[in-house]
Amino acid sequence: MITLWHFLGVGATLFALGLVGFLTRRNLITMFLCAELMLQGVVINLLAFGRFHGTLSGQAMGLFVITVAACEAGLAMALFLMLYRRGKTLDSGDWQQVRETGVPAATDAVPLPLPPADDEPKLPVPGLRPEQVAAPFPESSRA
Amino acid sequence: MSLDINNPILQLILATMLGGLGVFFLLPRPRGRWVAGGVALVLCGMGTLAAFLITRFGQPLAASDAANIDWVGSGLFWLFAAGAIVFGMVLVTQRNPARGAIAFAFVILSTCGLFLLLAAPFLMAATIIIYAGAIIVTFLFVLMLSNVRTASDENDRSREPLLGALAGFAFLGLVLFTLHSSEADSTGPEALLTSIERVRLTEAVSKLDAGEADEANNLVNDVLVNRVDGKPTVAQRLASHDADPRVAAFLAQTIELRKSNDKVFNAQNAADKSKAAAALRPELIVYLGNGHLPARNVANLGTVLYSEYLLAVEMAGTLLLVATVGAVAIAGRRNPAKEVPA
Amino acid sequence: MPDPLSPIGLSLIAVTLPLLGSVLSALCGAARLPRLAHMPAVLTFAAAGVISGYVLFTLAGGKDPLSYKAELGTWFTVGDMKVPVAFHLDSLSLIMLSTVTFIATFIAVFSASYMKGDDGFARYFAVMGLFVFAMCLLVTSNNFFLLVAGWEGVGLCSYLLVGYYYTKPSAAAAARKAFLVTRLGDVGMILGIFWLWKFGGYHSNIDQLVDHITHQPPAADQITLCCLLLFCGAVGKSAQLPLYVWLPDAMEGPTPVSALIHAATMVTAGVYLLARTAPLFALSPTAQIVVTIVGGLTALLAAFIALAQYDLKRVLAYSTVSQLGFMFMGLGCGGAIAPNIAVTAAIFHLFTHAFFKALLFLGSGSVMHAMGNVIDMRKFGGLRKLMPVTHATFLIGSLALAGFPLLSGFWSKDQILTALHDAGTGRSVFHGYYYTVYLVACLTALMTAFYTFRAYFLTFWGEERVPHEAHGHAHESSPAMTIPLVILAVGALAIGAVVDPLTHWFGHFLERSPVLHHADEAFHKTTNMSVGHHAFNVTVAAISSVLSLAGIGIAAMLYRKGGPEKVPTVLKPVFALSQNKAYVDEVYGATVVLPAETAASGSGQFDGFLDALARLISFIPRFLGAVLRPLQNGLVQFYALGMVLGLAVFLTVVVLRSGR
Amino acid sequence: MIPLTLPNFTDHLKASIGYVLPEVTLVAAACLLFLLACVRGGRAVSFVIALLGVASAGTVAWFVPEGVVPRAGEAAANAFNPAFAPIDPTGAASFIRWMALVAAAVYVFLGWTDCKTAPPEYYACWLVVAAGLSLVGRSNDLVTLFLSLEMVSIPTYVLLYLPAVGKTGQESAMKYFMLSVLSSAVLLFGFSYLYGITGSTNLHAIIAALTRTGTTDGSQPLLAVVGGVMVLGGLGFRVAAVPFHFYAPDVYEAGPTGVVGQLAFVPKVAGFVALARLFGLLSAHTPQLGLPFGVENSLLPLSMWVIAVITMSFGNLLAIIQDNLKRLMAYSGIAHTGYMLIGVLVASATPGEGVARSGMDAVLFYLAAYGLMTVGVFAVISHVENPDRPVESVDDLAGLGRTHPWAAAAMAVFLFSLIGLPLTAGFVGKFNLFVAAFEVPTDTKMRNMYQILTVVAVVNAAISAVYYLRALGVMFLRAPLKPATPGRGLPQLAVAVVCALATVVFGCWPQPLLALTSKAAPVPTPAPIAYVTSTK
Repeated sequence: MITLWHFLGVGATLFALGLVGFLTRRNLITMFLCAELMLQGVVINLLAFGRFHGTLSGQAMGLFVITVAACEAGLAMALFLMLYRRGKTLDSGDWQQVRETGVPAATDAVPLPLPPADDEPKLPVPGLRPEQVAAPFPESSRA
Repeated sequence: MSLDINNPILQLILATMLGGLGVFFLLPRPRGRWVAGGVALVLCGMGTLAAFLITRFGQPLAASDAANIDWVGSGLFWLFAAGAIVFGMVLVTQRNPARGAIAFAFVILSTCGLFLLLAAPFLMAATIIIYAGAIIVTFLFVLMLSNVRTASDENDRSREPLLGALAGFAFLGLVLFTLHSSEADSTGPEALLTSIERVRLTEAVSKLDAGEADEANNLVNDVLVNRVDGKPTVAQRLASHDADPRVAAFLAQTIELRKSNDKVFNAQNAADKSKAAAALRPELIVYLGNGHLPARNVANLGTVLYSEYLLAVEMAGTLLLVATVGAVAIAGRRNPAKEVPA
Repeated sequence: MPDPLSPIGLSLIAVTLPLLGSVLSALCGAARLPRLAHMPAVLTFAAAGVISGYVLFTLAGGKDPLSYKAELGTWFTVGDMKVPVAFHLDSLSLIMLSTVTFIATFIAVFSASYMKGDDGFARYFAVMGLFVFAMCLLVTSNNFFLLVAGWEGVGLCSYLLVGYYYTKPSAAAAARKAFLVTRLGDVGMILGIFWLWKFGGYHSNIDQLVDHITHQPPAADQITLCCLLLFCGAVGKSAQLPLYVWLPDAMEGPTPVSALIHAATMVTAGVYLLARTAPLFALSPTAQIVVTIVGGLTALLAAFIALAQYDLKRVLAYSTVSQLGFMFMGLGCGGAIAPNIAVTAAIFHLFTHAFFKALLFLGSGSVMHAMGNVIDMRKFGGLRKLMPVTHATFLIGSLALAGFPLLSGFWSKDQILTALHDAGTGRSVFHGYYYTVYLVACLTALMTAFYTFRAYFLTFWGEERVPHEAHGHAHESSPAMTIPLVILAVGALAIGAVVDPLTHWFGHFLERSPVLHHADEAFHKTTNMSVGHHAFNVTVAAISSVLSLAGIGIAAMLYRKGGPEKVPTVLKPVFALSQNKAYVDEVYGATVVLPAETAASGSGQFDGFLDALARLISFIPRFLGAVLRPLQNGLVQFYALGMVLGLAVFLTVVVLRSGR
Repeated sequence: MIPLTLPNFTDHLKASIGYVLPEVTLVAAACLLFLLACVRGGRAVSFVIALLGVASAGTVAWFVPEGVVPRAGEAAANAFNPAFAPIDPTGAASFIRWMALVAAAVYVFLGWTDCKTAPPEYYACWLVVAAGLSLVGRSNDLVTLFLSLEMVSIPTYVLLYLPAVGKTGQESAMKYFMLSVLSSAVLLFGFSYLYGITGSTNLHAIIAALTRTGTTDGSQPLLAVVGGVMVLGGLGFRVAAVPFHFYAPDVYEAGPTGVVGQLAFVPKVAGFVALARLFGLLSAHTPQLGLPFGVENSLLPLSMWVIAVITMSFGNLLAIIQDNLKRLMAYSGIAHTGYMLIGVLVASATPGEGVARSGMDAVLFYLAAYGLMTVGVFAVISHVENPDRPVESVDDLAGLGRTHPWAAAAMAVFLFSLIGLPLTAGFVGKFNLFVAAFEVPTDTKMRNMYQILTVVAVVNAAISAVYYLRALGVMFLRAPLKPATPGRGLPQLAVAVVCALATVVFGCWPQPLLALTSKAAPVPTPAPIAYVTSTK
């Protein structure tokens, strides 16, 4: 009725995917979500083993893992918010001020592609008189 | 090693390499991102992984014989597993973090499906509730903070895509290899009841429900006392399963119960027999553990949590308190840039 | 707890007194009475000296084995090993104790005057007290813990005292160099002690350990390894090749410090250690011959380097290195003749050397004091009229160091030479090596006489010249400085003759130590040779006298006139002399002076090479560190990658190795 | 387990609550402080409440007996056998508890300047950390162990952030948080396999099962080995072992001094103790069972050997080239982790066969000694530094001997102890470790690798003198760079002086501490005891 190994395979795959994401993605929030993905892999493992042994310890432990993940998520939100307030960025690579002296800061060699040409109509900046458009009515006619 | 496509080791290596390469191509970067190829590679990798799992471990929800294959269960497993992995891939490789967060929500839904298959409905619900809350909050943050339409460093670049993919998929390969060889040399974990025994006991329950109490009892005896296809009986395994005395004590109790129930059944006394038949049902439920899932799951989990893991519950409560107050203390600070002029 | 009036009780009091002095001196400094800071130190050193002298004299007679032990309770227990606070008083430690306290007393008196008015007066005496305490602890302890505590303690005090003039960058650098180079040797010693414990049944008391090992000796190569590791420590502390590089630099400290620590006491700790573990060394003739050869090479090399120095203190420093080499040569003879003779010779030389080397250093300190801290011999000369007492005492010290017949240094050096000669002509498998070392020792003796008197003549003879830094106080030092000089000079003059060759008291006294007895037994068991007795060898004595006189004579010929103009080229006086006896002198110049000069400069080069090597060795860790540095590049994801890759590597190895 | 008859809930409670009363007290004090935070508690009030909390926890720990714990085997059929309770008060549990309580008191003082921004929250978090540390020492269940480890790290995230208002401070908090989350996940993955292979979350049951489930050649099943390596990796982060050490230098450098002083010590203790408990090196019950990851049946000790060698060498090599004092202390801490791993390795040698030391006792002693010296160093830094005179590079210590004689004297003691000079606690600790490694017989599978390890360690200890000595020289042998400012915060000075005294006292008279550690980690008895009578 149950084959443990399939679930373990899925759990390991999720864990490894999370690992890859954590190592490569630079957005702090994405990194954190990837860490949560790893925890999901762990929970699948726990439940599969629990089901296999017919005991509830696995489920209980999974529940605690989720609890701790929630704690970490809460703190992560607060922390990232403050980091964003300070640095106006969520790039983990922007936080490399503390490092060995004499080691150059890591920079990105390849420039980012230019933003695609914007076809959407631009609204005039509020509070300023649009220049091209001639005023249909004289000043005095406004209330 | 011959290049036999059915060789699980080959499949394993192939799956890992294809997946790793696919993710490598898919990872966002300013130049050289090859989406179509990456997707194709990843899909191939997933297919090979599935092939590996089937070659090595058979159908996920196989029954004792081929006729009894639980197609629905199998299908659901493949569905949810593929969903979890695909959306996990999307989370990892998606440039837009908002979409990534949505993908993560789908990962959660898929894993919750797997949780259901694993007879953990409470965890399924809890996960959805907790993560849905967390995800929505995250989602809001993402929308609020990174509403950038232009390309940005954090979303359109990857840190060391090659090495990262290599490390992660090397890890995956090793774990899969471990699973592969663990199953082979049968040093894997030893379950109280094998899957076949579970099937037989479930049959016994249905027989009992159909009023065939004697047959049910014989079936239980077959499984628990006499023999199951040459493998040691539960009673024999019990003697070796002495790692955890709680398990041992519990099993000893059930064996006692079995003996007394069986005695009553053999007494040919109608009144006693009905009593014994009434007792057989809870006994079976005991054997099957979570045989009555999901109905009893929550109750049993509650029992476990509030007996064995009571202290852990308290500790988790403390952690939640600290995290909450700490998050408020961290985020409640007024504009840190103002505090230090630097 | 021993009876305070028993010999060991008194000795322990003598050991603790300097600590008391140190604390009181520090308190004097803290209480803003720094001028009085020397009083506690001098008084406690003197008291300790008197007490240990008293113990020495009460025990001097008699023939019984001399060994008192005391345990002041258990210090701690680690596993099977119980470590008591154990002390051991035998003839060896008693002689060391007396020498240390006696010399320290006079050096403290001298320093009180020498260091007067210095900012760190109280600090100086506090550290000095601590040093004397550590040294006494080192020589009286009966377990390796206390011994190592004392050993590191003296190293620490040496660090603090060499770096005393910390405003001078060279002094701070020298202090660090001294500490680190000696610690390099200590690494070997600590490992050696560990190995000894392993073989010695984890006894922490040295005597029990030695007993255990001598009765159940491990394989020969293992005991050789142990001995050589112990010798590493001695090489570091006693400034032997190749770790001697710290000692000449350590002359950056105040001169009395050089006299006390880097001539008379601390640097002999290595000799003491080898003497204390003589029974172990007796089990391994191989280790012994290594000791002798290292000693011989060091003695020769240091003597060569000393030939070409112009810094008076550096000449003395290299001569110290050379004389320590002599002591190790003597110790190493224990592999071929009875260890008892070898150890006696070495310790006897240590004893007399303490007197005349302290005397020479203090004399040079007196000169330095008068010359306004100038120590370059080219800048002054002809001081014999100006500083008569210093001159006279320095002369006595030089004669003793040169091995002038019948002075202290002569007797002790003769014992070592005799031991080497006997070993070289004996039945030992290594006798060829020993004989070679004997020849080296003779050459070194000649050179010692030469460079000592070169320094002497350059300083005190020729026309009177005083550097302008002297600021007119170029005169004889105060009595507080000269009286210690006189007393030490008396010692340098006569103590050698008094204690051994005439009375044989020293040898007999030392023989009563159970250590030597055990060593003789072990020697007999290992080499199957009979245990001989020391005999005065007239031939050896005559040769050494001739060499000493020849060295003095050559130095007199070359440098009698002193003076700067003759010094830069050694050949000039040769040229001047050759005017009437041209042929002879040219031959002389070509055969003696030139090779000597070349060898001296060659040795100088080698010295520089060793220094560079030391710098290279110290550079390697920094280089490796700099190579590893980019790993910490501040990127959190790079860190995570490092962690995961590391984990993956471990996982790969473990999984693939475990999964068949 | 699905019990046949519902157990009496209070039985479970009774089985464990008595063993955690002091921790409950600490958490209660923390809750009080959290409440205080609502009404804007001041620094002094929070300080006093925190101190009172620690004191009452100490009182409870001192006066409330832990109860008599039946030895394994006495109560086999008893479902509440303490060996199978989530809390195991035997072994090193009370030693760790007292260590945690003393550390709690010390850090309350040490945090005096760091807690300014939010004193009640700061102290409350700190008390929870202390409770977590204490619980790590007595957790006997994967779940409890995991949660107590998190009780150490989650409040630490808050602590790191609270006082740090600068950009670099935020950066260090972020780095620690992210890497800690990663290492938690790795640890949990290992836990899930350990649970899976044995079917129980109970540590005792896990170790018992693992020591029995070996295949024919005596090696562990691969799943368990993978679990073990993952656990090693996850805990390697806490103890800052290479290659899991990366966070340490950056976090130490930019984090608030008082918190860093805590970070240098508490996670190390937690990590080592958790490792020892998981690998069956440190429980009164487990030594009789054998070792799941011992020398004879797995490659884990070999991995640890490699990690130990790399860790100590890496730490020392990078410390030599450091100018930043706190960074230097981070690398020094890494090197010391390498030394301590020696003890863990010794413990993983087959117990009883000529091993005179359990090895873990040496680790515990070293942890205590290391705690004294490293906390002391950070106390001195915290005392001396102020906004006008930050202590960043080693050169900032110049002239400390004259401007702050007491702090400098204490610092000198710590540096001597870190070098390992005799008559300091550091010497006894190193000695203890090295001798323990030397005593291991050479006929195990590792042959004489323990001895080689000792040689490497001794050479490393000699190298380490270079950088400690430099700091020492700068303090006493150089003129001050900046005019002297009075030391800030007397509490830190008090901590420094007390730690210095303790360093010297335990160096000269280590016997009491040695007795405690050898009681906490006794030499394993070789004879296995049948602890479960099979049910007839």
